[in-house]
Parts: sequence; structure tokens; C-alpha cells
Amino acid sequence: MSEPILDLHNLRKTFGALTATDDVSLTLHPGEIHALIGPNGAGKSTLIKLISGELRPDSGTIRFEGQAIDRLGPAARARLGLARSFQVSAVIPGFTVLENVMLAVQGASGASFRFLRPALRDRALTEPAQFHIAHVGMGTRAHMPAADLSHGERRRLEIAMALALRPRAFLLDEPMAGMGTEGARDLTAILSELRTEAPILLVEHDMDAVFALADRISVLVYGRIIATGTVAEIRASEAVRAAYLGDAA
Amino acid sequence: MTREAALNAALFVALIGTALVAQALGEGFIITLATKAAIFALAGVGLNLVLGYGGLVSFGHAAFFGLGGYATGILASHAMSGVPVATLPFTLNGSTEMLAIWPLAIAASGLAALAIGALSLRTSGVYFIMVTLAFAQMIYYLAISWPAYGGEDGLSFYVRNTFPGLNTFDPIQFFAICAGLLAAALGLVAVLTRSRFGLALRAARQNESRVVAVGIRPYSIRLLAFMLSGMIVGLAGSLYADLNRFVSPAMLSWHMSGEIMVFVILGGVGRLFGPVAGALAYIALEHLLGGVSDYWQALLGLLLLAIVIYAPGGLIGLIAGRRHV
Amino acid sequence: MKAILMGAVAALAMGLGTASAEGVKVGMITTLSGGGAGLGVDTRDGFQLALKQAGDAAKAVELIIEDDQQKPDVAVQIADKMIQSDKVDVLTGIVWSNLAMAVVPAAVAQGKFYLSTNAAPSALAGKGCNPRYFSVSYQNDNLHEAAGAYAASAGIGKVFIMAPNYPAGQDSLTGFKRFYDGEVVSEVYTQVGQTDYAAEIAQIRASGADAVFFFLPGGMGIAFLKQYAESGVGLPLIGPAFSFSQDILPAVGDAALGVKNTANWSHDLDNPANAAFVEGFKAEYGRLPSIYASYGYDTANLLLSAIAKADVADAEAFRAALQAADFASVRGKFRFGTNQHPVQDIYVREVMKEGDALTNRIVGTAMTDRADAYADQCGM
Amino acid sequence: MMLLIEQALNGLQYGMMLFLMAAGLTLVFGVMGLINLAHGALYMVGAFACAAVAGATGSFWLGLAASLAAAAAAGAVVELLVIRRLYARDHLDQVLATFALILVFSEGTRWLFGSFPLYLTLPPLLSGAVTLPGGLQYPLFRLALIGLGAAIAFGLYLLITRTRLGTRIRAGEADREMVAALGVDIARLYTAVFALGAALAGLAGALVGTIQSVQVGMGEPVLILAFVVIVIGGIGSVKGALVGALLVGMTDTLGKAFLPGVLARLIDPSAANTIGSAIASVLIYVLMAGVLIVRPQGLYGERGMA
Repeated sequence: MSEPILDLHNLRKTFGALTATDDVSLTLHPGEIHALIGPNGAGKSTLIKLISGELRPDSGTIRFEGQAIDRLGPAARARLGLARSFQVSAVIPGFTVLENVMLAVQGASGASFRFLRPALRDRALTEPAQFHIAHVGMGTRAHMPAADLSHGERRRLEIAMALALRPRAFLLDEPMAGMGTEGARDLTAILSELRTEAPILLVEHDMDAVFALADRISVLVYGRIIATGTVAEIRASEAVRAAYLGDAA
Repeated sequence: MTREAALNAALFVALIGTALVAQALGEGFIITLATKAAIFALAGVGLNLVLGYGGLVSFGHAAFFGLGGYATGILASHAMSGVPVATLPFTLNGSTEMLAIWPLAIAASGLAALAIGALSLRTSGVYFIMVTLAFAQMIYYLAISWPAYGGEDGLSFYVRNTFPGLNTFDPIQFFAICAGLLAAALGLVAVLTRSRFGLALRAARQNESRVVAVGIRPYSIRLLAFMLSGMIVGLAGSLYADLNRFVSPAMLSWHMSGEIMVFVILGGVGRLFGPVAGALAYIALEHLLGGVSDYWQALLGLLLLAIVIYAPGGLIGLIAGRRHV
Repeated sequence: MKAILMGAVAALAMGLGTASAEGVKVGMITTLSGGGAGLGVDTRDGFQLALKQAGDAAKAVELIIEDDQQKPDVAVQIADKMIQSDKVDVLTGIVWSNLAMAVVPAAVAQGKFYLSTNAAPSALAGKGCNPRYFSVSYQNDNLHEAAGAYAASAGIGKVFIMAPNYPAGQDSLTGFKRFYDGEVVSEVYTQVGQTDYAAEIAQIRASGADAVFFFLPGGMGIAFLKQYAESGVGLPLIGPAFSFSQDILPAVGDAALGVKNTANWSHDLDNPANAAFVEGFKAEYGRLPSIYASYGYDTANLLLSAIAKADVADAEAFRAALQAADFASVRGKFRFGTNQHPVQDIYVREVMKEGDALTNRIVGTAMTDRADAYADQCGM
Repeated sequence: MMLLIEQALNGLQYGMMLFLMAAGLTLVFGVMGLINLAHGALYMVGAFACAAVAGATGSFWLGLAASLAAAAAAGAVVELLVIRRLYARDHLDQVLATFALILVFSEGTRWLFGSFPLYLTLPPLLSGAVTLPGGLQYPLFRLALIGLGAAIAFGLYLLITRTRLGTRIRAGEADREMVAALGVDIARLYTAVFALGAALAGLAGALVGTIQSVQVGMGEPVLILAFVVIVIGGIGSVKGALVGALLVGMTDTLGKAFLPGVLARLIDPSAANTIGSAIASVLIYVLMAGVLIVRPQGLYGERGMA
């Protein structure tokens, strides 16, 4: 196997008496979709926050493309190409689609301290932004405020923003949440395209999507990874059944 | 031209027109009122940068208003006494030249804003409000109890500072200076908020974690905005000092912070001309209601309540409709 | 009918007697709201009482009154308005030194007369004196100097002195020390507007002083006195009249009984002008006048005396008329020194009970014909 | 030594009064997420109610009861008419609306009572000084204030940990939607908490007004100090409010009492006096800045709130 893009090693995070992340090790390799599943409260969100840098682990290390990133803040990690999308839809509601994606382009460029030229006339921002918007099929919506988009459109906007960050890896936190069947099908198609850009660590409840997309699946229960394997291996795992269905193991 | 743009133009024309008509009628005091409105609007424009566009509720901008004023008063009083303000690390002589005073007033308030901002921006939400308020109070108490520049009594400098080619003691000419600076500040804020910097600042107001996720640190963006805001408000303070030929700790008090905030909110938060509308309305209300009742501030309070509850977009929002910022 | 005719004749005579056919516009800027409103209200009432008692002689005066809210910037703006818009000839009424410093220099520079009813900072008595500026009340240091002189003459060996940390407070302690020859065991500056004096009272208790001199105007003094009375310290108190003037004595209550304070006026001063003033004030407003009311009253009478002699448009003549101080002061004798501040006697008063009401009674004279420490520096 | 003890008692008494103010402020923020600038106005209402009733009846105790009742009633009315429209708004609207309330309350009070300060007389039971063990004389009323403050702090502790209202308050701090989902009448809970905070502020106003003076605007300096207290203690934490209040009370009192003296040993005494008292007056803000550098969420604050 190739060198992992993202390598979590023995991460641990506690909140008082609660151990939210318990000795988690996990890798993400080029070209793959690695899904992270687990019942509610298993610590998926905490783990994503540890990776994105919003939380700091009590112990353990995170390497990204071979480099330890434990000391970097979330903004710095994003600039390295660790792109995140959110559990709760996260766009700038008052901005148009174009402005949202421009913001991402600007973030990736690392040049926010420019004061004179109007951003909307800055071709270094607008051209890549238009490109990514077209890429997710939102070309006709470019000047619509994000707040007025449908749920599915907003998801696509997020993908466009993630693409604009020129990511080396995606962290996708329940991208299907709240979508209808059709929306979920559309997005599944988009995600399988996205993997050609960069590998994806996918946290998702929609099992159909997970089983359709994932190369590997890790199951998180009470902060621990109880199983990692291919779709078939996970389907067959007794431990996973026990955790999800409450069968006596 | 959109409805809001037309309204903005009308507001500026109203401000200038009031002063010109007053000049024609020989009503010197109305010009003074218009000058005061222009200065308050300038302070509001400065605050609006962080409050409206940055979403940072600073309750301590009186600190920068007062520092700009004190810088002016101190320089002018030293110029009169002939004693240098400082001899270390370099000799700083007093001055009565506005063109020499403004950069120093702006620098003083900008430095203070940098220091206060650097600490306050570590917090957010309601902490930020209270911390900015507390820092302003700290400067207020220092000004009161530091005897060198008049303490509680304030500092008088009797003669308005000078501007090349103009007679600043003529109300209309001083008004022209203030209105000119207001226009310049409006232009500056318009350019800033549309730039890359402005894009990031406005985005951070609406969704901070999203901005972080695209790799931009809101802290640096906000700190710079806070500093620029403090500098504009400091310039307004300098002009206000010249308007009254007098500075006192009252310029630093939390009521002043509240009033600057009222100019912004009365007019419309995050609207370029909101502070102009707010300051004009405030001065007009003060002048008109003040004549009706000694308790005019109670009426002002009720009016503000009505605006907050029923018209959160402020006066401009009422007329020009809602808008996405 | 006859009365009206008489009045008209008198008015006509007045009109002929003075060159001032146009009348004199007077702008009064004083504090009518906020914690210091009591002082401004008495100043205004005293001034208006004098105009009322003057009858037709006062018809030449058009009085405009505005509230400065005890805020210097508001005072400056009112002054601008009165000068630019109302075109007044004379300004008066400011209670507080910081407001006076903000208004007076600019007003006299624009050719207006200013008659001070109370505040008289040292900056306007010495180098900053001005031909158009008159203080009718005193120079700020006067009552404190008198307190120092009294403490020295009463043989008080060690004294604890205290004032707010602002220029008038610093002037106060300097003024006290100017005439006090004993030992100052401790000199304490409190915060302006401070309302809790527990820490200072603890220091007084520990200081070993024989007496306490304090200058805490307005609400500060009331709070201090009430807390001091509860503390069980019990050292004698000395202060200028401000903390014992009639407007606040009821608030202080019995805590003030027996306190010695210095003043250039008291309601029991025995002269006809004072009797007319005190009786008139009680009849008009239903309360005893305070020292501020007496200053307002004297200022109005001084102004009327000058109007009767000269036209305000003739600045030199009007100034000379003011300098003559040809009016019956409630203080008895009254004249101006070279810097146009009063030369006057300053008394020691004691707080006592008159029936149920607390008031002051004169028990001695602290200084006679006192001018002020800054007159020499004035170049007039 | 005696001086130090007396000053420490003074700091303690000051801190207790600040706690009464800060407790309401921090509760209202913790439970409703509301920043209330008008809290100082309720302090003033309590003081005026006490002065008016004590003046009319001659009984200080009736006045004290009136201060509690009037402030609680004013709090409830304000909550019903204005404040409850603000819970869903951002802090900016809350700041402006409650700033407007200050103007209305101040001018309204001025209209009712005039511009002159009012004064209260101590009840004979509590006036005068007592001699403490060790021979220190100390005003009885201030001693009573310390005791009362401690009792109220303990009472609040019991209220929050032992009663149903307390359970709801804690639940409301943890998760607002959850409390509503559990069927608690959230509107009534909010009104009750606001009135409770108002009553505490009103009581503090009456007590402090008794030793100082009762006047329009008296609540504003105290309000800002209460802000400093809860920023230091951690917004939303009653325990933090107590610790913060005592810290601020002690720092302020001891700083003012001893800093000029300490400074006088280092520099010219007359300059030390003025400079010392200037520095002493900003000491609590320095304390606050120090706490914020180390813990931006305050001593007992939740990390997420900062």
C-alpha cells in the first residue's frame, strides 16, 4: 500500500469522565474513500474536530502527508489542503454562490490582506471560482444568495468550496444528512467523482451511500474503533452487529 | 441606481445642504450642529467597520474617540505653552496644525486599538462586549485621575487648530473639513469592505468556523479591522476636540461608546451610510426633542426600543428595505 | 392704574437713565439635571429672585437659561449656541470649574462678558485673567485657605486632609496648607464621584490626627459624612461650606451637627440686603437659600447695577461699571480686587439645629479682606 | 495590622455588594443568554423604592421589603414587555435595547423623584459602631452587609442545587431547547429568573443607597464593575460571580488603601499620592486583563462560551 495521506496514531481525548476518543489509529490512503460509521454519540464528531484542529488531543499524533500537524491551528491545516465540510450546512448565508467559492479560493491563495481592488473584479478569485461552480453544475446559480439555495444545492456549493481549496484530502461530515433519496443519489455520483481529486474520509449515516462508495470502513463505538475493513468484512463482522443491533457478542 | 444608493446620495446632500442653507440664513449654530453630525457620523462609520461588517460588538470605542481628542488637546496645549510633549526617544513638539495633529491622533488611537483588540479578540460574544467596555473604562479612569492634563476638569485649548488655506474659526469652513473627511472615510470603508480583506471580514461575521475551514484566520482579519476602526474613530475624536476646543474624560465615558453605537444602529448596521443617517437623526432629535421636554432622553430611549424591536434594519432598512450584507 | 402709570414712568426714567435701550441679553448655563442639579437650581433661583425684586429695573434683562447636564462638552455647545444664535451679551451661571474652563476663555475671546456665580479656577485668576471675566463668588482656593487659617488659629496640631483627585481637589489641599502651620499627617486623594469612603475612614482612624479637613463637593460629601458618623471615629471635622450648604444639610442629617465650615456668606449675616434676600427666597420658593443661591442673587444685582450705569455695547464703560460693584451685597461689604475677584471676609460657621431644621450659624471670622493668591500674576 | 484588618473587612463588604449585583447578571446570561445593561437601572429602582417607602412610613425595614418587591416587579414587567422579544436576537440588539431601557428608567426616575439625591437613615438597630475582638471598631451596618451577602450566597447555592426552580435553571443553562422540550414552561421560568436577578440588584441598591446616597445614574458605575466581576468569574457561573466579586472588592479596596503608600517609598511622595491613586483606580481592569490572558473564559466559565 502507498504512504497514507492522513495518519492518526493513538489519539485520545477526554471530557471530564467521558472518553470521547479512545486510542484511535486510522489511515487514509490516496484514491480511497474511507468511511467512518458508528451509532450516535460514538465520538465521530469529536474525531473529525481533532483532525481539523478545532480540538487538541490529550495524547497521540496526527500526520498529514508525512508531516506532523499537531501544532497547527484549523486555518493552517485547511491551507495545507485538509478540506472540511460540515455536519450542519456551512456556507456563508448572506453571500452569493460566487462569493462563497471566491472566499475558498482566497483562503487557498493565502492572500487575504489586500485592500483596494474589489474582490468581485479580482480575476484571480473569480475565474477559479466560476470554474468550480460549473464543475458542480451550479453555473446558473452563481449570483443567487446561498441562503436561498435548496438543501441539495447548498451541499453542492460546499463541494465546490472544498474543491476550491485544492484539497489533498477531504473530511466530509455527513454530507447526505437531510437529503432526499434523489439528492443523495446525485451527491453519491459527485462524491465518486471527488475521489479522483483527493481521498475522502467520510462520516455518514446513510448506509446505502457508505456501502456504495467506501473502499474501507471503520466502526467507532464509545470512542474506540472496533473494526476496520472492506464493505464485505464489515457486513460480516460480529462485533459490528453487536454494537449496532445490541446482540450478545 | 438602487434605492439605497439614491437614499445615500440624498443623505449626504441633506447634510451639506443644511449647512449651506444655514450659512445663507446666517444661522451659525445650525452649521455647528451639522458639523457635529458630520463628526459623529465619521465616528459611526469607523465603528460600523467592526460592528456592521465584522459583527464585533465593541462597547469601548469611546476610548479611541477620546484618545484622538486628547492627542489633539495635548498637542495644541503644548504648542501654546512651547514645552515639547516628549523629549525621549525623540523630541515631539506641540502643534496647532491639523495636518500634523491628525496623523498623531490617528496613530495614538490606532495603537490603543491594536493593544485592546489583541486582547479582546481572544474572546467573543458577550465577553467581547464587556471586555471592550472594561478597557475603555480603564482609560477613562486613567484620564480622570492623571492630573497632568486636567484630569476630571478636562483640557481647554481656546483656539481651534489651523488648516492651510482655510479659516477654521469660520463655522462653514470647519464644516467643510469635517464633511470632506467624512466623505473620504465613507469611500475608504466602501473600498475596504469590497476587497478581499472585506470579503473575509464579512464572511467571519456570518460563519466564523467556515472561514477557518477555508484556511483564513479570522483573528488577524478582525484585529486589523479593529485597528482601522479605532483610527477612524480617533480622527473623529480629533475633530470633535477641535469643534469644542476642549477635551474631557466625558469623551471617553461609556455613554459616549453607547452613543456612537446608537448612531450606527439607528441608521442601519452594516450599511455604508447607516451612521450618516443615524447621526443626522440623533442630532435632529436631540435638538427638537430637547426643546419639547427636559426628559427628552426618555423619548429617545423609547424610540430606540421601537427601532430595535420593530425595525432592526434601522432607518435605512425602513426606507430601502432589507438587504443581504 | 396708578401703579401701572408709576411703573411706566419708572421704566421710562430707566430707559433715559441708561444708554441701553436695547436691553441686555444674558445667557445662563447651569446644571439643572443630574447629581449636581441642586447647585444649579439654587443659582438660577437666586438670580431670578434678584431680577424679580428689582421689578422694572430688570426689564432690560432678557434671561435665557440652559441646562449643561454637568457635562463640559454640552456646556461648550450651549455657549456656542448662545453666542452664535441667541447673540447674548453676558454669560453666567456655571457651577463647576471644569465647565468654566471649557467655556469662559472662548467666550471672553469672542467679546462676551462672563460673571461667575461659583466656579473660579486659579487659571482664570492669575495669568489667565481677563478684563471681561468677573468672579462674584470667590477664588476657588479662598474657603480652603480660610479653613487652614481657622485650623491654625484653633490650635489643631495634627490634621488629616482629603480631597478628590482632580484639579480643584488639588487646589483645595494646596489652599488649606497655604495658611495651616501644624503637621499634615496624611494627605489623601479620593476618586471623583466616589461614594464609599470606608477605606479612607480606616486610614483616618489609623492616622493619629487631631482633626480632619476634607473637600468633597455634592453627593461625595454627604456619603462621607454619613459613613463617618457610623464609623465611631469621632475626630472633629473641618471643611469648606460646600459640604454643609443648605441644599444638602437635610440629607446629611445629624451627622453634620457641630462641624466647623468656612464660608463667605451665611443666612444669619446681619445686613438689610441679606435679610431681604433670605426672606424673599423663603417666601418665593418655600425653603432656606443655600450659598449658591446667594451667589446667584449677588451676581444678578451686580449686573443690574452695571446696566443702570452703562451700555453693554460700550465694553470699557460696562467693565468699569461692573468693577465699581455698586450694589448691596448679601455679604455686607463687597469689592473687586485687581484681577476682578472679590476681596472679602470669610467666616467660620458651625452646623446647628434651628428648631427641627439643620442650618449654619456664624461663630467667627477666619480671614478679613482676603483677596487671593493669584492676583499678583494677573497682568491687569 | 489593625488597619489591614479593617481594610480587608471593607473589601469583603464591597465584594458582597458587588456579588448581589453580579449574581443576577450572570444568572440572566447563563439561563437566557441575554446581556442586560439595564441591570443597573433595577439597582436604582430598588434604592428609590426603599428611600420612598422608608421616607413615607419611617420604617427602614418596610423600605427594604419595598426595594425587593419594586425591583422584582420592574424586572418582571420589563421582561414581559421588552426583554423576551430579545432572547432570539443577537447581542447587538440586546445591548441597544437595554441601553435604551437605561435612558427610559433614568429619565423616568428623574421625572418622578426629581434631580436631587435622596438619603436614607440607618435603622437604630444597625447604626453605630461595634468593637470587634482585638479592639477594632467597625460600623455595625457594614458588618451586617457582609453577613447578609454571605447568607444570600448560601441561599442561592441551596436554591440552585436543592429546589425544582434550581434544577430548571441548571437545565436551562445546559440546553435551552431541551428544557422547553421537557415541558417546562420556559416563558415563566425566564420571567422568574429575571425577576429574581432584579430583586437581588434592587436589594443591593437599597443597602448601598443606605450608606451612600440614592440618585439617578447610581447604577451605572456598579453595573460596569459587575461586568468586570462576571468576566473574571466566568459568565453564567454564580460561583464565579462570588469569587470574582470578592477578588474585585479586595483588589480595589486594598489597592486604593495601600498602593500610594507603597509607591511613596519608591518615588517622590506627593507625586506618589496622585499617581498611586490613578493606578489604584485601574487595578481591577488590570486584574481582569490578566485573567483573560490566562483564561479567556473566566475563572469558572465554560470553555465554549468564550
